[in-house]
Amino acid sequence: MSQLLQHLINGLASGTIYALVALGYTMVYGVLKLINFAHGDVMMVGVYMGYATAFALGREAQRSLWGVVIIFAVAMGGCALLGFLIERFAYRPLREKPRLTALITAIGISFALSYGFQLDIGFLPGASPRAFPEVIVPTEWFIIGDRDVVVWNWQVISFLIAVTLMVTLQFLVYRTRFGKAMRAVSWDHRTAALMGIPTDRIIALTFMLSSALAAGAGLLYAIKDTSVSPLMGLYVGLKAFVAAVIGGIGNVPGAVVGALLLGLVEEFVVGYAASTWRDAVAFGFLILVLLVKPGGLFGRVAAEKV
Amino acid sequence: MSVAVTSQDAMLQASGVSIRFGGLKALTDFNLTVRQGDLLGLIGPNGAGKSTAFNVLTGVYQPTEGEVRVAGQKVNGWVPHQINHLGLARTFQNIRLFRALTALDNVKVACRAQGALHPVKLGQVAKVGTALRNYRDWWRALLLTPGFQREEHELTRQAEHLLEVMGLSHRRDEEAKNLPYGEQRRLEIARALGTRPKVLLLDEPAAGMNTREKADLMVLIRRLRDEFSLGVLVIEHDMKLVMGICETITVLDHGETIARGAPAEVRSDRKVIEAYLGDSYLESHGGAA
Amino acid sequence: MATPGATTLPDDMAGPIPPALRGLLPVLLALPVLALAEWTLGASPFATYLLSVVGVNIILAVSLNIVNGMTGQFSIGHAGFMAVGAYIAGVTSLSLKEVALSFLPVAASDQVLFVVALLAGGVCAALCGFLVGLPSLRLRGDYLAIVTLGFGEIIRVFVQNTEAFGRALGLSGIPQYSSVAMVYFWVFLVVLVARRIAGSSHGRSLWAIREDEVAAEAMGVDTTGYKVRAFVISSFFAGIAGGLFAHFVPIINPGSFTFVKSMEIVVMVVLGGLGSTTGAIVAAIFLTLLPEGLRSVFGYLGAEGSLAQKVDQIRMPVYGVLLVVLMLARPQGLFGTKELWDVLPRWLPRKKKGLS
Amino acid sequence: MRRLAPMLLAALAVLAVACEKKTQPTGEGGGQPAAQVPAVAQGGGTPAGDDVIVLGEVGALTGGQATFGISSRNGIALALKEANAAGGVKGKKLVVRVYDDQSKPEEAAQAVTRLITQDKVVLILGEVASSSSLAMAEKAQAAGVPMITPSSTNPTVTEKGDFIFRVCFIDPFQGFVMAKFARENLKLNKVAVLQDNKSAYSIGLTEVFRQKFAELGGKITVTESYSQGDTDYRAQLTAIKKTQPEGIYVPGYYSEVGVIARQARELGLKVPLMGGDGWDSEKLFELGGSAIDGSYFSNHYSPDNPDELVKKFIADYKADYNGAVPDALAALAYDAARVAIDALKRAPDTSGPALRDAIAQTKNFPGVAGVITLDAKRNAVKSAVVLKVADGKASYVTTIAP
Repeated sequence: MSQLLQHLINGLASGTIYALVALGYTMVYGVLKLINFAHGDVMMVGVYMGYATAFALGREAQRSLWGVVIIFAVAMGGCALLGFLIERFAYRPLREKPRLTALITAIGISFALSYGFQLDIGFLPGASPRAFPEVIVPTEWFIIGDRDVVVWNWQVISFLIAVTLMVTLQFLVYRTRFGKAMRAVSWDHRTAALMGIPTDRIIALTFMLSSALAAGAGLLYAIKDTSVSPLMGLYVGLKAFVAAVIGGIGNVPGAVVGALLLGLVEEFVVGYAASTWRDAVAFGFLILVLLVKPGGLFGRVAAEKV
Repeated sequence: MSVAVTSQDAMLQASGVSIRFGGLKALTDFNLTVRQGDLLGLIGPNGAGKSTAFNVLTGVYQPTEGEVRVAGQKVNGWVPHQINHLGLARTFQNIRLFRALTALDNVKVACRAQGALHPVKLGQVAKVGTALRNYRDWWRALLLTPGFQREEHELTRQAEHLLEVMGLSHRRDEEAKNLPYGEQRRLEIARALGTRPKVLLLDEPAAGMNTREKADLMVLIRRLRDEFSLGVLVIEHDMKLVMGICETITVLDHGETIARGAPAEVRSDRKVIEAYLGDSYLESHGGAA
Repeated sequence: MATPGATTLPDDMAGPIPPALRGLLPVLLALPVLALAEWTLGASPFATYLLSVVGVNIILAVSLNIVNGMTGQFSIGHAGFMAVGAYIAGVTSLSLKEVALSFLPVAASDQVLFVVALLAGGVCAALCGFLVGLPSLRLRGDYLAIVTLGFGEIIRVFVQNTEAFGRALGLSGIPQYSSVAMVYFWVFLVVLVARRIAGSSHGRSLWAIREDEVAAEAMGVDTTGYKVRAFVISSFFAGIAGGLFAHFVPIINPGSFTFVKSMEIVVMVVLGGLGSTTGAIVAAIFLTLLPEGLRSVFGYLGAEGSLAQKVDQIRMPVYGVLLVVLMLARPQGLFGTKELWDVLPRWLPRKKKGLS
Repeated sequence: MRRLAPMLLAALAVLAVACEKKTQPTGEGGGQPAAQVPAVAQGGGTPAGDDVIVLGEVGALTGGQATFGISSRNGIALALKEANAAGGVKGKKLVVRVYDDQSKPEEAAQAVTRLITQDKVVLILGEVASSSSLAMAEKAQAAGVPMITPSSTNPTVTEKGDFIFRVCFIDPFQGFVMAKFARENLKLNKVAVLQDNKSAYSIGLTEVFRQKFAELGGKITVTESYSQGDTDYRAQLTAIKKTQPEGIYVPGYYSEVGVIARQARELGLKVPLMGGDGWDSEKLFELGGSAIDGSYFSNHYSPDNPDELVKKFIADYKADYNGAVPDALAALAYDAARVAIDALKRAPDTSGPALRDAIAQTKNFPGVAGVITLDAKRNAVKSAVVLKVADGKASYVTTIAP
């Protein structure tokens, strides 16, 4: 029983982080119908930004509340800028071109970032994983039985931060002018432009938002698993992407549900079945979902107007 | 291209067809019969369900109730290409040509699907057999057998003939997307004819044409009906065109059939006038009725 | 840089070659050329290896182009089919290692067994292609893409957990039967198949699906059937490519068939121009030689010194940046949907304009 | 459209020519290429230039195993630098040509072929991953160029032929060492295993450990797996915790083990972890923090070793690489390069067979990672030491002989 509870906590913890990354995929897909393959790598860059900031702050400062806020702000801000640059120079010139073209530039950027960060030249960190500083001093908050189940403060804090970010996003997308514009662009960006919506700006903002979100997610991920490496973007990105598709890509609540489901499925496969088959089961689950619901759990297959 | 059916047989028959999207009833108790040599019109204000009717007849949508028969065969649950093989071809309201293909290839695609030596076995059984035979057909193409080359030659000839009929011979090697609007419309009809239909469904063929072109089109449609022994069903907004060529007109409004009959009867039908005048028709078309 | 000559399909029956011969003529012409190539290259292991890699990549790109370019579907799991082919062919060859056909000389017998192994790999990959193609009954666009990706990853995990496939270490000791001639024979075949499909009514149906699925269906094209068949043919050749790969790379390992490999193939297809067979070939050659070329360039810049040690690391990021630059410079790919001869300068004899 | 495509083609042609040029041995100015008949031990011919001897190295400088490849590269570079400072070999400077294999065996095979035929290297060093080494060994053996792998532990690597050597011990030995230590020194009865399913090294150690530990009367409670590159092992650890083991064998690499240790402690698993030489790195302490304290691993050498050689190596390495402490992979690569240099000195010439024979005669060679004697199977015979981790460093516990 306690084991089950522990698995549940673990699964939810990874699920919430997948969710934050998945949201980025889903938002960009929503407005551009582009699978932003570089998203995971943007996340990785964000984590390294946070890592560098934490070191610049020093051991004491990084553990204070303000330290954490500064780390998140720098990483999220930096990534927003990176997202903006990527969109401006790698995607925007190709907007009216076939969709696959932008996908290839996305892959190019993904390669450049993930391989670039493996270099040990100049400021680049090198291939080896680094320990991410404990910016939240670990404390056990709840203990059940003889340490059968342990919940740590940072788990709760991460969860709260993740939920806060998601709720904010939900509010942004469904309750603000920006969100309305974003959804209009998502529906049909040419028509939206005709209606006077500054499409370019909305798309750029969406990119910045999703990149910032990725940085936040990446930091929580690094805090959770205490390490950062140049390839983390690839691994986490792929899983998050799968989560977004399970939920129905382009659908905000779908991404969250898909991510939580994926986190739990992975956790329970490892915990109760064979850990060697985890990835196969994750993808098998995805295919199963798509076969039953071709548009993902919450997505709708838009009936094509004939 | 003679068709071995008497003009008495219904080539296309819809009986009691209804379709619902969620709670919305897009089409209610729709009945229609098209025979060889018929030239029928389907009209109605915007959103009346005309295109929906077309989509149900051609298998894009499945009817919620009622049945559709093509050449006597019940086709509920069939997919569009199977229905097409029974002899039902269509054009689209918003032209859907294969844009990057040449005019000739557009028509050849359609010719081929019918000219296949092993037409797809209709019905849901015997799938494996057809699958295997279809692969055999690929081998002929890969090995470039003489038979295959002959067949290819024959397809080209057919397609060229159709282009000629539609007056598009000079556009043979032009990419479809580069054709002027009116010619794209005609190419779509040529393509539909390539499938050797017994019934041709035209979805607003005159949309976007000027008066002169429309007049030509009227002549053309009649000629095609006679030359290819077709039954033709036309959806049209332009009352003049419909009244000019169609023998029987069906009027839809809100998915329901509100009138049916000869042009003159329909024109004076109260319900029809109400539907058109009471709707946005006048506003959007400046009283073209 | 011999781009294997694509066969042309004259539009009418008239021509110097009798119709009955046209089917096999290119094959008959190709064989002596390949034999000659093999004879010249036999002495250079590096050229042999590099050309084999290039050849395998051409097969992969051209075959993926049938699905992604011609049919307009979006498969990003091609490495999975390649893995199936590689492992099945590898295991077949390993188990037949001691077998020899008594009525043939040993070398010839080995080559026969090699072809058997290749076909086994190809057929298994084709079966997988059929299974993956089936969901296309229901899925479209990006959703189909993700299913193919998932399939590729599942194959990888499966191999990693199977003792017979050597698990993480990989399968080694596969007899190295492959040769440049064999690789390019298959390159030739896949190009021939791709071109002949493109020039046939099947090809037109695939193009039609790509252009407008709804209209194609309405014009009597069995879209589902064609999509599945495109998948089957494409994955068959991916399997063959994998089989060839397994017979000149000393060890095959799950790490060689990740989704990064799939992406590399997609990149070749898109860079070449979706739907252009010659484009896929040129892009495959270019992208395979690019890293090796960068190696040469960096080598000339200074093979000694401390930076030189790091020089090889820079290749991959540079590759990524180049991809972006190339796509920005030519978004429609090298040739768009056209073929090499459509974009060559005018003084070269031009093919009759038409769908290619 | 008509302009750019030909231009790209031209660029392509230039690139091709660039590759082509290299097919001619630089030393002979484009003359008749030396016959490179495979399988005949003609050797690599004269190396480029008169005053240098070119060695080849293939390593994972990018991709999943880049961190190991880069360590190895650094170790080799250091050895060469020292040798050159001491006057080189036979009056010639040593140069190493390093190629990246992106952590893929097919790239390793390609790179090694290039080294042999284009760069005419006399000897090859590499790789870490056994799959890549196997691919290279096949090519090196066929070309008759000796190859020394610093750290590929799979037994099959050196079985590829008489030109293939290694300076580390093999998987079965390390698995045996830890099983013996766990059972006899730590007196553990129930041990769980957490292996890296993506690494042949980890799988190899796991198999032997499980077998030996059971033979010695212990019980393996459960074997769980992760994949290199994972960062969340809580699911596996939770499942392991359920079986209440007295120790966990984690034969992986430090890049993952450090994090595994943290998460094990976080979940309340306080039992000692055990591992192999893949643990040996400064990074282990950085990644694992205090969580890794109280764990044991088998290794080639102990850093407390008062040996001057080891001290000097560590100091030099730190000086060259921004204060980084060398890991086992760097140490082994350093040793491999020094064994190679030693053989180059002893061999009458730099032909393949001469070098092969010289390497095969390596005996009691003082490496930083233990004294190296190559046996008839071209494997290093070395004792293993078991180290205990405490307070951010590993200290000597015991030595276990083969």
